[in-house]
Amino acid sequence: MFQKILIANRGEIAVRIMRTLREMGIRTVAVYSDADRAAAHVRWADEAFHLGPAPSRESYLRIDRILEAACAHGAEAIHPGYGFLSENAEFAAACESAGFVFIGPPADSIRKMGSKTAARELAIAAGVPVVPGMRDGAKSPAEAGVFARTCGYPVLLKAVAGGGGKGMRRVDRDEDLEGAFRDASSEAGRAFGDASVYIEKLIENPRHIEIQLLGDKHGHMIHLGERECSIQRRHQKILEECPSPLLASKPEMRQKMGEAAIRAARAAGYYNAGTVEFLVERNENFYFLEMNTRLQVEHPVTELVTGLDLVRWQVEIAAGEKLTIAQEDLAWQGAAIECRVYAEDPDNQFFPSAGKITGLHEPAGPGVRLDSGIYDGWNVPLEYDPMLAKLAVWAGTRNHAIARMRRAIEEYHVAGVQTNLSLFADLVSDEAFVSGDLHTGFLEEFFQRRKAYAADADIEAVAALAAHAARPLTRIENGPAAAPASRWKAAGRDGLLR
Amino acid sequence: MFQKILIANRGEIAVRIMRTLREMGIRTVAVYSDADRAAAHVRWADEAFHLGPAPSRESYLRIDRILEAACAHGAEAIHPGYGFLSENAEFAAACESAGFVFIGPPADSIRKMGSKTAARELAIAAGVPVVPGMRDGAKSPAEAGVFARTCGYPVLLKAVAGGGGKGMRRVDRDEDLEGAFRDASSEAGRAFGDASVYIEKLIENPRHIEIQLLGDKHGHMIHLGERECSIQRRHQKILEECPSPLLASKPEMRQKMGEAAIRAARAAGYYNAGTVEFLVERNENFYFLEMNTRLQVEHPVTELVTGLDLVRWQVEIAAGEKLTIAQEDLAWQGAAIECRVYAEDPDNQFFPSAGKITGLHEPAGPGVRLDSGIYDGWNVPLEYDPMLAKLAVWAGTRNHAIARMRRAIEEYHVAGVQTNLSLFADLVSDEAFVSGDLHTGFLEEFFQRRKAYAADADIEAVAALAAHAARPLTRIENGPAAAPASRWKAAGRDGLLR
Amino acid sequence: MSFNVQIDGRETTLDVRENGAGREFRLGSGEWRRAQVLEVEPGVFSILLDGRSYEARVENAQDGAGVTIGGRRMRVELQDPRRANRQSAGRRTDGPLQVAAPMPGKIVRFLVARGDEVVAGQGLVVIEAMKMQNELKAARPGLVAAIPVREGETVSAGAVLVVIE
Amino acid sequence: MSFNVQIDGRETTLDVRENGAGREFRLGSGEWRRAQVLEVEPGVFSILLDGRSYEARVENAQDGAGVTIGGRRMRVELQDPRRANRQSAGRRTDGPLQVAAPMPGKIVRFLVARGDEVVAGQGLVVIEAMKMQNELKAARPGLVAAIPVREGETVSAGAVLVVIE
Repeated sequence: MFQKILIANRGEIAVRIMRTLREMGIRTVAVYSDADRAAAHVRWADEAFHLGPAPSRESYLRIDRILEAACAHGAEAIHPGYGFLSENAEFAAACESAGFVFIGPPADSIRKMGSKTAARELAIAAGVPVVPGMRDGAKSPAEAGVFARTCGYPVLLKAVAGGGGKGMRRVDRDEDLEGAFRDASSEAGRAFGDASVYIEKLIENPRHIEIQLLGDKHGHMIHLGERECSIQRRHQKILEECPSPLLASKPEMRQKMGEAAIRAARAAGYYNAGTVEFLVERNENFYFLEMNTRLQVEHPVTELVTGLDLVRWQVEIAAGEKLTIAQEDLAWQGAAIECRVYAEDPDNQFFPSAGKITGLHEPAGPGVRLDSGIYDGWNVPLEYDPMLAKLAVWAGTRNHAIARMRRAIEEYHVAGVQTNLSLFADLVSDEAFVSGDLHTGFLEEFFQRRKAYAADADIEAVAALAAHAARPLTRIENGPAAAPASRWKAAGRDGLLR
Repeated sequence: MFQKILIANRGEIAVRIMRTLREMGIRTVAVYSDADRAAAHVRWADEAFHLGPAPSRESYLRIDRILEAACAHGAEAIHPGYGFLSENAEFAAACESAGFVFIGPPADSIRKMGSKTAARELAIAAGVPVVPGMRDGAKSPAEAGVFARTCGYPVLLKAVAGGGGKGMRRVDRDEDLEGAFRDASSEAGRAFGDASVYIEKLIENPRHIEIQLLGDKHGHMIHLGERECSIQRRHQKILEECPSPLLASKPEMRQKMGEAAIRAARAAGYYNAGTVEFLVERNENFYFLEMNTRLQVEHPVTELVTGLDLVRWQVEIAAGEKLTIAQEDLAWQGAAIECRVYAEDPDNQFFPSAGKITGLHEPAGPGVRLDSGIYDGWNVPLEYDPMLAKLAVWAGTRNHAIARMRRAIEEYHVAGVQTNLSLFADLVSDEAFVSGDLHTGFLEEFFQRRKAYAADADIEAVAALAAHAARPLTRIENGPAAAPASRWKAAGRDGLLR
Repeated sequence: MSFNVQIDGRETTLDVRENGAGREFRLGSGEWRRAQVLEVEPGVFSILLDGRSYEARVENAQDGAGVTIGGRRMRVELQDPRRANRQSAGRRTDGPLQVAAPMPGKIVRFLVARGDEVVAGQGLVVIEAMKMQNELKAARPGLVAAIPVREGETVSAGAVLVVIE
Repeated sequence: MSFNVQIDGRETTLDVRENGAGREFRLGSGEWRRAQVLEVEPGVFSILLDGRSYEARVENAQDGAGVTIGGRRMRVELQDPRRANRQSAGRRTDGPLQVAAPMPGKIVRFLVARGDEVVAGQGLVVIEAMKMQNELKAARPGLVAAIPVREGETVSAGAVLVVIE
């Protein structure tokens, strides 16, 4: 087993990886930018290496500096975390050719899965369903019409050269197809200089469900079940759960998706931890979306429900150990939910909110797991992802887990920066969320009906009292600059002594 | 189900109970003494009632005031926690006759199990093994000899009227019995005015293993397996685990002990949660010690391994619900360990250490559960038990759980009061502890061989640097009273900008 | 003492008075009531009101306090009515509207040009901060009078990006 | 600057000096080395030394600092040698030994009486605090010269309970 591992990442995921490495008796090397000298992952590492200035491309994205750090500290392996260089095939290859074990899949698998179109071809070849669509552009509205009638409306017209919604049209009926085709084609032509348009089945309000895989270098691969990630804002997951409310009662569907995911991964020569994402229709058809060739942000919900430590297995597998779990050994116990706590202002279009953490109260107690990268007094830097922590809970049932999450959110408080905790408080109290009928458009609908989390009639009186109590005493002109004190504080203590 | 429950307790257990009640949607009523107005359990309760002055007998032990509180707040049930009134049969009876549901066993069961001798008789009648001993005094050394030879040496002579070690003699050989009998008898006569001496088998270095029970009011009772509680200081448990390293590989012994515990509890007409404690010999014979008719401090390790929320079940059962778990539904997954974090000074004979918490960093991350009753800024009062928090971990195996506990202890820091965390750091690194060969004398032996938890050669240099950096700058005479600052702080930042 | 209070935009008054035994308060035209307020941590208040226990966390922001109670966050403005009159006179809502960067970031692109007519809610500029692109919108309709910064520029919090007249 | 240092009772010296590029230190007769020390939270220092990262938490107590690094707690005394000489003259270890209450509590019982000879490690008095009974022991042998308090009495921290000569 390795003696020392470098973690080419920062924030909560660097801390989370370190925790397992420390438990394995492996020394940890942190890397940091100028903005992160005082960061939690540097404080808690055994060793630390300064990469460069704050911007990622001058620090966390510099392959040369990271290899230099691994060399200087005598690390034997490198864990990339998620984000940054984690899905960079060149980095994985550079690690290996410099003599460091890359804790992840082979560079070639990353490459194969890194291109969306290549991954799609690979999935098709492996017999994994993909969203039905034409491989190439349609030569005419008539050819598009044949395909649309075959796969069924609604369909989506897309520019072959496209991106950013240009040349994209939703078509619900056969009679609208021709006009839409001409519009899309001419728009695509203007935008990309290529008027080719192809057609894809439109999946309406799908669920986003993904399968966690674990495979060793000796050819053994298992799936650890699914995660439901349908709660998304701007295509960004913010709440994930295991099991999916849809699959919890459908073991045969889980098995089918698990087997499909394994087929796709095997086709790419995959090993280590990875995730295959699917879109799932209401009729329970599922379609390969992409593969994430790394540890996912939301891996804790799988850990809570399976009892496995994914990071430990990543390291064991990277070290060449055998994955000693058979598919039939796996059991999914209870239910887990994770909320991604971001520094962003829910009252201001969820704008990122950097700054100094001036107060922090973290939830704890039964069934609560917090993976955090912040501390009281830490300055959340501007340069990186605004995720502060992941709050996960486990309970025997999904309903109990939801209640536990609500309780944990109530306990959680971050002062100094705004967070999206109040959004989660309202979300987990939402009836439709509790019913488990989720889809990727869920959050947008939720914002329309969102109700502030219930409170009693006196809450406004209490808020006014607190604001009043927090006012600093009026300073006496020219007097000593006393620390602000509260009148009520004394009053409260008087009350206490009565 | 109840709408509102009063928690007749304080500290971490009051907070822990509140967490479950909040998850159940039940309003919580805290009670508090003068010393606890700012305590965590008051801050986090939905409602609060002031009981009286700080001493327990004027506050937390006042049955009348607690019933008054329940009445004033319209609580329907009362949870006693552990300690204080939790094993007071009179309190249980008073709750019920005042119309409040007591969340615990019937008063009569508490009474029956409250007397050690009565509980022993009850266990014998139920066919549960007790430490072999004579029921009455031996009339002569000869009679004592007959018994001693039957049960086997070593034996213990004890004064029938005794206590505090007076009139107690260990006898290892038949030839020593007569002399020891006369000595013990005359000492007992002088000490208690009653020279009667009886004889009991001496259990050498037993394990302390207890069985958790859960039974409903409809006659269904199950055991939730065991907890190993052999790590004790002054007969006080400080570290507990589930499963017991002894029983982990002996399901038939667990079943036997579980069945014996159920028999004893049934004999007392027991329902709700309760624990039967056993002494276990090296030859795996086990003997009934006593029954704790309440929630135990160490219940989290059982929760972690079974996935059940014991407090939730206590409330369900008290509300008359059926316990819907069959014995065969239970599964014990992985391993859990709990450390009781006390405010006490390990450098000063573990003397209690009260005062203000001036800094707090709590462990978190995978597999860590913290049940705490303190916060940064809280004044740990003198009047109550010095337990600050319970740190529990879960992992797939005992070895992983031990490594995780070590990691969690490293993350945990309490400033302002001394704690026993450093003792636990050394203990979980002890080879004999890791081997799992535990007994109630373990800790005393450990203190003899205790080695400070390993650190590298530079740790002293770092400690000296930190102490140097923490020195306030020398003040300029008559200058402004500046806040203490550190020279190194600036130096560190310079270094950062280089 | 009497205060004008705005709680999440709703206006009311808070009166606070001494009483032989302690402090009393009244919200709006309600009853006089007693509460016990204790600052248990800096900015954290444990409040007992009619036997109920609340924990309120107060953060002072530019425009009043943010108060969080049980996961619910409220914006509370509290003003001595005498000062309030003076201040509100200075807080006018007509005149040019300056759209400022809410935090430091990089200007990705402008969605409008000088001289454009904009409607309320229309996107004006995209700013990137903390790896996320965020669109600033027009709070009210008007004419884009000035764009003092350029695309690609890094701006600090409060920098004026667009002026609407 | 040079300091006398005691770390868990072991004596050594700490030298600290400025160098063009930063700060250097030397422990005992070792090499001069560079370290980066940053106070990340009040009393919490992140220290980088030869590429290794340490987190040291410092609490000031009466007799030096308690420094905790990775769960290991050390007692560190740091003294300017000039002042140290003056102080150690006043810190004598012979003369009467006053056994004081380490914290407020109630005297449960005395295990010795005035005039008793005691040996080092012998129990002197049992004091109850925080629901636990604790025995105070003699640090060295001697004669019990005085017992200034009575059984059942509540004493505050620092109260002298037994004097040994």
